[in-house]
Amino acid sequence: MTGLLRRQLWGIMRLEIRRLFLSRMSLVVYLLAFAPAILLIGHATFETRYRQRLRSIAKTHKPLAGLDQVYPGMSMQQVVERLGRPYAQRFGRRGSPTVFYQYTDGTTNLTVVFMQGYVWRLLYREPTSLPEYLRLLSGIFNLYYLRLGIFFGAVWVFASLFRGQILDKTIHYYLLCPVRREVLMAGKYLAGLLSMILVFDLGVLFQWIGTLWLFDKATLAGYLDQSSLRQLLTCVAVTALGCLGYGSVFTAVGLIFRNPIVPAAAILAWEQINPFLPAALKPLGMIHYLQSLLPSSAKLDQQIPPMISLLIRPGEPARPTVAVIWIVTVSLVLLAVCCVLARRLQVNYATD
Amino acid sequence: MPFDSAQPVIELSRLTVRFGTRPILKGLDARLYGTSIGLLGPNGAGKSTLIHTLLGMCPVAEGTAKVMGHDIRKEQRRIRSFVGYMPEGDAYIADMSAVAMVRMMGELSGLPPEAALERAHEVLFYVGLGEARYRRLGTFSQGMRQLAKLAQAVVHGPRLLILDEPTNGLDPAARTRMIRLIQQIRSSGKVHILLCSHLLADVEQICQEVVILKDGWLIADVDLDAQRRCDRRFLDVEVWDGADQFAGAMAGLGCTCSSSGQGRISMILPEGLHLQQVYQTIVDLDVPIRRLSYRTDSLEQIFLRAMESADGGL
Amino acid sequence: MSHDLVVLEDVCRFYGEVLGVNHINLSIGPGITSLVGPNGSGKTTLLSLIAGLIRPSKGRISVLGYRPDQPQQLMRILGYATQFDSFPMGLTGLGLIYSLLRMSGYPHSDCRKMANQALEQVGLVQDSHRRIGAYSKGMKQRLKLACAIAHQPQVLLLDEPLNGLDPLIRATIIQMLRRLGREGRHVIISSHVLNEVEMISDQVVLLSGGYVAAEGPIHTVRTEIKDQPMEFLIQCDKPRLLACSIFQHDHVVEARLLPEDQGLLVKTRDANQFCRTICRLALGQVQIHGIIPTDDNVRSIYEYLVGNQEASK
Amino acid sequence: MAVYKQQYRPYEGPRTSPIWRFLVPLRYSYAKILQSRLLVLLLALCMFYPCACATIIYLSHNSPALAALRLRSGILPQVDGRFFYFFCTVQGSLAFVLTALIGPGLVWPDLANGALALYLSRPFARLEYVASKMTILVLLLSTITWLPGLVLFAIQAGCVGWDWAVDNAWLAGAILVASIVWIVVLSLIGLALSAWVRWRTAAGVAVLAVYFVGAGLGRAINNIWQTRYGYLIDLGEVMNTVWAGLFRYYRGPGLSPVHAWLMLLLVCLVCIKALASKVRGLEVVR
Repeated sequence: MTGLLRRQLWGIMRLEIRRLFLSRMSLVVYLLAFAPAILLIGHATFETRYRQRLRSIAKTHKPLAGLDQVYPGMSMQQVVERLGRPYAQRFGRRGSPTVFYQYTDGTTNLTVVFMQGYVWRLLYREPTSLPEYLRLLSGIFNLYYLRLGIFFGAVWVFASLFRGQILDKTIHYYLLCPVRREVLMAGKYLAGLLSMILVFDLGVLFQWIGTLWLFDKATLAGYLDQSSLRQLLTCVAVTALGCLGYGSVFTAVGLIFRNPIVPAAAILAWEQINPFLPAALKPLGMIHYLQSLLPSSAKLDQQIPPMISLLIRPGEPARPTVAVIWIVTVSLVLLAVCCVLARRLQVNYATD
Repeated sequence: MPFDSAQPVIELSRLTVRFGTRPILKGLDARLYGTSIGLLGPNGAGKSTLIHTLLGMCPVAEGTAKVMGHDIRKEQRRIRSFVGYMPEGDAYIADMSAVAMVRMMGELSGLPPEAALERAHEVLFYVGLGEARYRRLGTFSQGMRQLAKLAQAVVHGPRLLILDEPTNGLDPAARTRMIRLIQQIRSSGKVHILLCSHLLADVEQICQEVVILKDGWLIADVDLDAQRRCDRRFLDVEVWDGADQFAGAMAGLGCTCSSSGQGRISMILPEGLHLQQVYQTIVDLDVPIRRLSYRTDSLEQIFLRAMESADGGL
Repeated sequence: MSHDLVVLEDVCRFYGEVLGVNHINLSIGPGITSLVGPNGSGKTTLLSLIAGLIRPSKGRISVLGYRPDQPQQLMRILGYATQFDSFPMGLTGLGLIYSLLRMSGYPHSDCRKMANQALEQVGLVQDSHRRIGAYSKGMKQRLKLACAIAHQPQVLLLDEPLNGLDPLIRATIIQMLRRLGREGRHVIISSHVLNEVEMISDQVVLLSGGYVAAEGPIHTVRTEIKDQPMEFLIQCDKPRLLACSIFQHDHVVEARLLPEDQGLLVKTRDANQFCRTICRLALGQVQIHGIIPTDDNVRSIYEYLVGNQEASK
Repeated sequence: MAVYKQQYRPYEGPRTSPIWRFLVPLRYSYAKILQSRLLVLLLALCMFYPCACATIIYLSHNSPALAALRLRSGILPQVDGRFFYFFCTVQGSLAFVLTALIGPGLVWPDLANGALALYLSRPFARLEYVASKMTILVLLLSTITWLPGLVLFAIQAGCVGWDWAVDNAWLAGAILVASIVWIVVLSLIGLALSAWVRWRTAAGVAVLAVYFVGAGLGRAINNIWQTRYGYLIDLGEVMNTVWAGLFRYYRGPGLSPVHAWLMLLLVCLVCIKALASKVRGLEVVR
């Protein structure tokens, strides 16, 4: 019997995983998961080439003094005396009396903006440092990935597990198999979970790879020594937990509601206003616990505007064990509800 | 007949249509004159493609076709203005009333708005949707939608009516009604009908001439009345019970009998055996029969014969 | 509960206020059974109830002793080809059946074999590696059939199985269904095309407005309708003479000459007796070459039992 | 007494000219669209800003009224390129909302129920079909964009005098061109999404998503890469650049107008391609 059960589970999962990975619908999920990674990787390639370019320019057009030796108000002549000829110069849009001079020392790029012959602005472009990048990564994870990416991915994948097939009028193929409805439920959920975790964790990994790629081994070694690898692992784990939790929520939503978009929007709104809720209501939701699991973001606070830091920081973080237990328990309870719903599911497309 | 019988309704000359590189119609040649033409063929033989091509929805690769003397490559618009088309699948505008949709379709075919309104009411009454004509089409049942489709196909008074599977999905009462309507339209003598259907029984009731397609080739062009033969050697008998006993007795007289269940027996009478002897056997054995008739060729047999000979010929 | 019957006991099903089926009592044995009735008479509801895709509001259903709410057992012996032309996205014909069999728990090699067998039976082997999206309507129809018969079920429910099939394939499918019926399987078909129903089915169930209007073998059903005398078309060389002699018999209630020597239409209250009489008369001086019952078919039964309501609608 | 049997009759009356036939579906669509109360309300709301503008123009040339309201004349904005630029921005956004509301219901129902076969089997070409559907949006959006814009221009001309009107004739042209470009882009996007997204609400959301996701993503690209090309996928920014160019109003660094125009052209082409592949008399079988 257990052999049969295993075969059935696998049978459901292989069909579902294929459906989730290969259909046109899954493009949305890929986009949600990989958009930040693509942007970061694209940026990394751009940035490496830019730095190479700066380095090669600096060899031929080395400025005579440090780039911090010019000040607003200097005349064009003074600037040229101090730094030498710029490696590039550009004029403002037709009619406007601005001129741009570019200097570089190999790492930093300086654009001097002259207004009617006098320095008006100095635009420094310095290479971003590793900690800054990590801040960016953690911001992306917190603001985009957790709140929008995984959320919408889960809506898309899990709500469509049943509802999508009911709308497609294809659920009866599954129900006409000699499979317990509970097994069917479990198979579908596991398939959704596996593919979600795979896609989104890959997304996280790619984001990190795209970022770390910019730095040489020495910098990275220092970074890995700081055991910040834990941050990555936490992100991976939190992604998985998020998929698990939102997955069960939206499986249930897909079974209950004819149009899952409306409850999904309601849940989204609820999760978004979580930081502003009174303390008693905060624990009712996923995002509170997921954020509690993230490494403390105290380091980030100085540079982030207060509104956003409010969004990122859970008011009173729950203990990690509590958070994990809560998420898993809620998921299990919801899955049990789903099983009951699946048992009672009737195929009656005409009146749906 | 008010038609110029010298001019074919549809004339195909080396008509070839391809989807991508896949040929769907492979050089059809035919001149069809009948008032009601049936278009038959297995799935994927190119029936629908032929219809779409005649309406100018598929690009022609080679050759050409003429509908009522108008070239489909040059006078598409002209052809479409005197053709009424009833598509195969669902075709309706859910949030319009029947009369509004039929009227709009009439206007699109070039009727002035007032005339279109008159015609819309008229044809809706005619197809039997009079009571329902102010209802939204979205609330119609399948059968009513079929009728609405027919109504929009005739609203502009077409000279050629193309019907693609008109009885599909209809329940028996609606099917009978639809066939009666098409027969009526045909017998008005003002419209040619091109009917495409899988239900040979329906084609048989409506059409005089049948064209059979297979794999993009035209394999037969049959005048139904001429082809219907009645072979006096084949006899169908149905009995209440005792089929085996009866068949045994007839075999004794030299008949080849085959039973197809439920008391149905098909017999081939040998030369010289008189029908009287069959009756004699029935009376002698006291077999309770309920049917006795010569077998006439149904369209199905004509169709199957055509398919077989095409296989042999290729 | 009987173990070779599909039994429905006082089954009702409502969708909100809409009637699906009402007080259905049926027991269906092996062989081919056809469900006939107008649209909305509850054919699909009945099939879905038997398959357990929907639950009855009231009443009990047993399929060869299994309950419809135990899919893990029932679906091993039941196959259902629904009326919906939809398929899971992105699969090939073979892939679909294979996947469904895998889902049922058969091992890989069995699945391949069974799927191929099923496809062969419906004549889809050539196209089994094409995507279902590219299938024509008839091919989809056949694929549904293949899905339903792949695990060789004892009970086969088919909702409009011949819809959209061309005559050639129609013939092969009918042959296959007949074979399944002869093998002693329960084949339950819903259909709109009455002359096909007549050709293939051992018995009919006539539904109207959610109720069973008639059930049983066609000819038995016809004789049960006592208030409509049966009508025969007699083709002979001397119709007038035959008409005179036929009126001697009590059971003949009406005889009408058709124009152009097409024959004689006779209405009788006792068909059996009438046929005997005709056969005897055929031995006499009238040459009779056709005794054709004109209303001993599903169409007539349908019209007598359902048609009146249709007309009033 | 005579008996008239009801039977099929052919039509032998006159036929209408084919040129204006694409306006036929328009009539039926308007009858339907204007039944929606929400829409009528929204249309009324869209007139709020033009009315306010008209009041401002009127007041700025009517010193007694200004004095009565105790306003200084300098407080009211100048009627120039900038004024109309903002007018276009406001009305353009409203036009966008209207498109999101109406657009999805245009093509999709016909596709869903196979009605295209009915349209296209008549002497009615695909182009005419698209034209008729587009005209619905174009007319509706015109009433809230360039029509009130030109009315404002006329009011201003009336208040100031003929010379101003002659000197600033380019403004009237700019209003017209700016509005029409935006309307064409919007209606194409609306129709294309309506043809591709199978569900009405989803199509509405998709129209909004094109705008907002584009904007968000564009900003993200700009931030990460420190460039301005991210704005290219931000439809609002692209359009604002085009408008700013037309109204000769400098908005600070951003896209170059040439790029913006090219982007708009690209969007239109993509939409036309999408429409062409969906608006067909028959389903394409692979």
